[in-house]
Amino acid sequence: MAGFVAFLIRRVANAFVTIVLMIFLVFILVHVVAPTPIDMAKLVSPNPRASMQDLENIARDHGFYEPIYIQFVHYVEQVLTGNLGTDLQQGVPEVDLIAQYLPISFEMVLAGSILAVLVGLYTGAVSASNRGGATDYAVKGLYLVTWAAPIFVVAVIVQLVFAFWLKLLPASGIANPLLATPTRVTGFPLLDGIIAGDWAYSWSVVQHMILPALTLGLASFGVVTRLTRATMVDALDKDYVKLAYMKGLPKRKVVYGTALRNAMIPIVTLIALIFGTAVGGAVVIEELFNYRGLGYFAVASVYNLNYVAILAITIVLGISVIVANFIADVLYGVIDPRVRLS
Amino acid sequence: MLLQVEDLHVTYDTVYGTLNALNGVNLSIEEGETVALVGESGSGKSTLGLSIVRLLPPNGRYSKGSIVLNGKNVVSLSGSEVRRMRGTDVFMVFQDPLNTLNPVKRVSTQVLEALAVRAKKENKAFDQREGISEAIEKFKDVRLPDPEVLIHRYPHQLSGGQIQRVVIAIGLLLKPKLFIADEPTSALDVTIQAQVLKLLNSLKSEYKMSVIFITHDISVAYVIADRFAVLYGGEVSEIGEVSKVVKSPLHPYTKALIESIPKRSRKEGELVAIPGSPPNMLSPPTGCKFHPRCPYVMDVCRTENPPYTEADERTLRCWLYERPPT
Amino acid sequence: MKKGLLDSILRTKVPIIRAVEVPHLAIAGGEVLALVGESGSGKTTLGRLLVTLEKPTSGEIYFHGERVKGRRAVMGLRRKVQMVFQNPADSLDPRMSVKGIVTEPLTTKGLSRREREGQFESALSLVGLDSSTFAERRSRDLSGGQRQRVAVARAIISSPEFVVLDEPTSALDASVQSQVLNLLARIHDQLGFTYLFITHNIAIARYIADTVAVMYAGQIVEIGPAQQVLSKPKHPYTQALFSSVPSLDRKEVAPPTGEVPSLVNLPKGCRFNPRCPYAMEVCRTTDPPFFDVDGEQAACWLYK
Amino acid sequence: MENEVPLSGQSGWRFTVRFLVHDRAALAGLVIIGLFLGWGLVEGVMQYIASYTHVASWGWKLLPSDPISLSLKNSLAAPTLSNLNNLFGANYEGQSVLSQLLYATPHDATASVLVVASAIAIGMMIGIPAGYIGGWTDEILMRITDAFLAFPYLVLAIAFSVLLGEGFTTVLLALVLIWWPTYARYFRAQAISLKNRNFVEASKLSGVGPLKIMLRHIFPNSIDPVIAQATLDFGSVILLYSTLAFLGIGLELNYPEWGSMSSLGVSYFPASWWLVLVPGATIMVIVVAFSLIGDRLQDLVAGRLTY
Repeated sequence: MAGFVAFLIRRVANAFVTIVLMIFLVFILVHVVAPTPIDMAKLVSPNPRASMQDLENIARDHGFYEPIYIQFVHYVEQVLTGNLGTDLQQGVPEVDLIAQYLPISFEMVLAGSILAVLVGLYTGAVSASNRGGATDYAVKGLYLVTWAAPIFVVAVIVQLVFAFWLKLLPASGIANPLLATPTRVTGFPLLDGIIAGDWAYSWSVVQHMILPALTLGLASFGVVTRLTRATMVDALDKDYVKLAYMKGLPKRKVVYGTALRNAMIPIVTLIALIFGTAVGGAVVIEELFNYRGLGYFAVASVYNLNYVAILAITIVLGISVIVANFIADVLYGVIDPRVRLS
Repeated sequence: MLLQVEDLHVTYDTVYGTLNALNGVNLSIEEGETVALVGESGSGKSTLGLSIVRLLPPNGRYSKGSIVLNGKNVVSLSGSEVRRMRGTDVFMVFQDPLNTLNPVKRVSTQVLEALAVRAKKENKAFDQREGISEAIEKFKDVRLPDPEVLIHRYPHQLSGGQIQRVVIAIGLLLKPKLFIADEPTSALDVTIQAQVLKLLNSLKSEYKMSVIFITHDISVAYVIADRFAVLYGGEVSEIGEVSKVVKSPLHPYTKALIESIPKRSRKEGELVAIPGSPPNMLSPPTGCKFHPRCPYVMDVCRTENPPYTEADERTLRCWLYERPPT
Repeated sequence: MKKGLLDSILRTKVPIIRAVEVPHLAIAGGEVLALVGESGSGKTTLGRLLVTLEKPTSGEIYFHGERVKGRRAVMGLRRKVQMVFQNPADSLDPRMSVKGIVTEPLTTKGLSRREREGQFESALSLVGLDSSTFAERRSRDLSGGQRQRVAVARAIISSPEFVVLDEPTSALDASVQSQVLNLLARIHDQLGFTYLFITHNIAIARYIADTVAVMYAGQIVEIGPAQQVLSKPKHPYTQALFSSVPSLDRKEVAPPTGEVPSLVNLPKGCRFNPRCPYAMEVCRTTDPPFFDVDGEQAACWLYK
Repeated sequence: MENEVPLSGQSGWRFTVRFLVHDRAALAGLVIIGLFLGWGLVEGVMQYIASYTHVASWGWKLLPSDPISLSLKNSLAAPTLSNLNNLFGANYEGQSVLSQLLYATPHDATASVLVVASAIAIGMMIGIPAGYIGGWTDEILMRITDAFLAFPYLVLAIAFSVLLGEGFTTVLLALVLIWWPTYARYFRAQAISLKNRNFVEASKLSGVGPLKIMLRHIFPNSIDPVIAQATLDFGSVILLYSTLAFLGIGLELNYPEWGSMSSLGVSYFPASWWLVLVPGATIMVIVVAFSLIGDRLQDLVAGRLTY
């Protein structure tokens, strides 16, 4: 157990160092783009036509005249205390905007990722246990096509089929705009709806979430399938699988109870990665489904040249990916007794 | 007759082409008898073991012949019949102790899985607590230390010798008629290997099981077996009583194998060595598979594969012992 | 406990694993010393220590009476020692030709192309391979026996004085083993290197060795002339080991009870005492030193 | 043990090619990739001549029509087999979709090859020393790699192109920055598993220094799995590149991109379905082609030679 605690502490330290380094990278990037204090002031000035005097004032206020290492320490300090600057368009702290948009995306991305992982694990296991057979080829064809299709094509087709032809689900938005938004408690629309007991709103949120999440799941399950298949094929060749057969266990139990449990171990790490990619993929999906989450905000910020917002989003998403990786590492230890009990 | 393998051919499809792993193997095993399959890499000894329990890899195929185990032809059994056969008619232990138990499940879970299947086959209710105590008894039979503690551990907390004993215990719980062991001791230390061999020797008389012991080491085979089947190039080259084979090997390959074991110091002369290396089974030699390395090679050996012959109370495939054609 | 936790975070190994503890081991020039033992006994680690692939935690290694210490001495020693590994498939770079592999030890010596070529040909003919046929082949095109011959050729091409052979035949097929053993014996007779031959196979030790050292749980427990150790083992472990080895001479094996101790958790006193049929009070408390018995040495209180 | 038989002359480059050609799917992949890269090269050279000679028509000499000028008569023409120019239809401006697709090919081909190649080069220089030397070198190099790896790729690419300004080069640079850490990890893992192999130890004992060992033994032996992965990544780069173009990032004036063609077609969907689906399907076919080869190569590397 002491070994596992030490392992955890080391991972926490690693994650922290990585976060600081990532902030450092963003800091360097910004300073390469804006080498002088005035350039820096232009990046954070809400008024694109600010006078030289104004810019100098802004630069002084933000400490851009300080030595570079002091600026860096300040920057790290600010990011870690949650100060990500003031939004250029809306004039409110960036943290508040992200706190507004992130839960919306998070809900949808989580649903999509879970879908991707479940479908991926299942199809991967099925094709590995029938390797070389017709099912194997069918699964392979399916995941190759969905994985290789650009996410915008998948989104457009999903919209067309389910929203316009079958008229099953709404094509855009987060919830029916005619419904009143429940009081904000957690920031997650679905959770807030449930807390407020507003079932009509909650149901509408779920309905609006299905198509974007489905698109995300379709676009990313292939990665899980591919890895599951590979690790399963290796696991199925192991002696413990043969021993399970020798006990007289049925094939279903051997494949899902024995081989898949072992194949899951490396896949846990991939799930963190999926989450990272999904956040990126969500940008396009949110744009097309008019789903006003963080990705939508990111694209809007690009069109508005809202530098402060873009940097803030980059840092927040970077940190969340590092945290997701950390969680994956811990899960890895929990699933594998060899790590947990060493 | 418990097991009768007749003219068995097994092939593997590979990108390099078709590999003939077994070419007409005949083998029969009586009840209560131990036969050792002795051979080097590529001889087909493991393939023979796997084909008896219907665990050939996906690219393997039975292309000819039959395996009759306890009255049923293994080659043509349906999926559910195979499941019924495994555990009750036959059980197999594998080589690598590191991979032979599922690393993510406790030993107890893995033993109980087997017991649950057995109870289902016998149409009996399965009780976990009873299962555990039965398993602990069996663990004592295989001389595992502290079975009460050990059964609740994970495999990585056990030594290689302990894992092989656990697997043997699982086998004993299922009470198979035929017990196949594929190099179960070759990854173990010498003293532990000896312990496991001794254990198997006492168990097989106690449980009156038939055993197939697969090994590359003829000395290990000698300790455990009643009869040898020496395999070379996917064929049985010689089958006979162990003491007879060791004292007076007939097939030139068996002879060379026994003579090449070092017995003296090099100051007293060089070792008897077999030239060349085992055949590449993708492009095996024509005729007798051993002819390129054989000191007694004749013309007929190069072109024609010898048939099975009986000589001096054993079966072998060699032209030297074939009566000249009349 | 607290300290242990901190240490493991900082990645220092908490339980110091005493893989080998050898108070004194001397190998005379030109002799073949066989190191016999089971897999956890530390015989491979000892071999790797002697060729500087592993660093000792404490203790000294002398080569020709000079202490090997510091980077220069290590690099100097590396020019005079070589090693042949157990698994021939792993010991040849799959990307390199036989010629590239065998002549690699010469690249640091500043020889001309012609000289290298000549040495390559003679090294290959020493191991019984035709240099023109094999020069351009890769490891994957060779059989196990051929690969091990190539590994031997690489080990001897730079005329080392000391060669460590780590189970050189145990990964080979039975029918190929004796070819390679004959070859190694022949090379020793012709070139007179000093061999440290690591093996778990007593028959092989009997065939090749002048001196035999038996290791158990990281220690040498018995050392002496091969004939004597192998025919009349003194240490109870050696006796137990020999009676565990399956042989065509007898149908029984008589193993000792118990498991090989883990090196993290060694028993107190003599490391063999929990498995020893002759264990006495002193064995459970004090590690025995070497005692002289009939011209050999055994670390056992029975011979005090 | 059973696979220990030597397979004389059945490995190496020639074998790899035969291995791919024998698999019908991989063969189809090879043909598609050959056409894609070949055409990319030819059309790229034509466009280079055009920019060098300032004669714009060089750039579309081999195409059915000028992909950039308007031809309103042809607006939203549906796909037809009778007219090569409108084989895949035309957009609102009347430009032939086929011509635009072919015109945009060099950018995608360049992006995939250049990004993957540079990512491999950087990844190798970071990953091999990290894995082989280990210790603090490894800690430091890997924390840097992790920091890069943490950026969600689309967001980093967006941030990058916004900060550095639009253009093909910026996007390439951003893509390289996103991709190298993955390769650094691959090379590191390879170096770690290779450094304890006996052949590396044998060469250490022969007095070969660490730099030479890394160049002569570690690098050549770690490249196979990396190439298999790279083949898959060619496709991923094209996907990401088109996604950026779809969002309008990194576009050059008057230069159609597969992604931006789709993006412009969204407002005419589903009536003029070809505007979204034809570029989308093109991307898909090429990505699938790379995957078919990559999958097969991974089978080869992993020794899964039979299924």
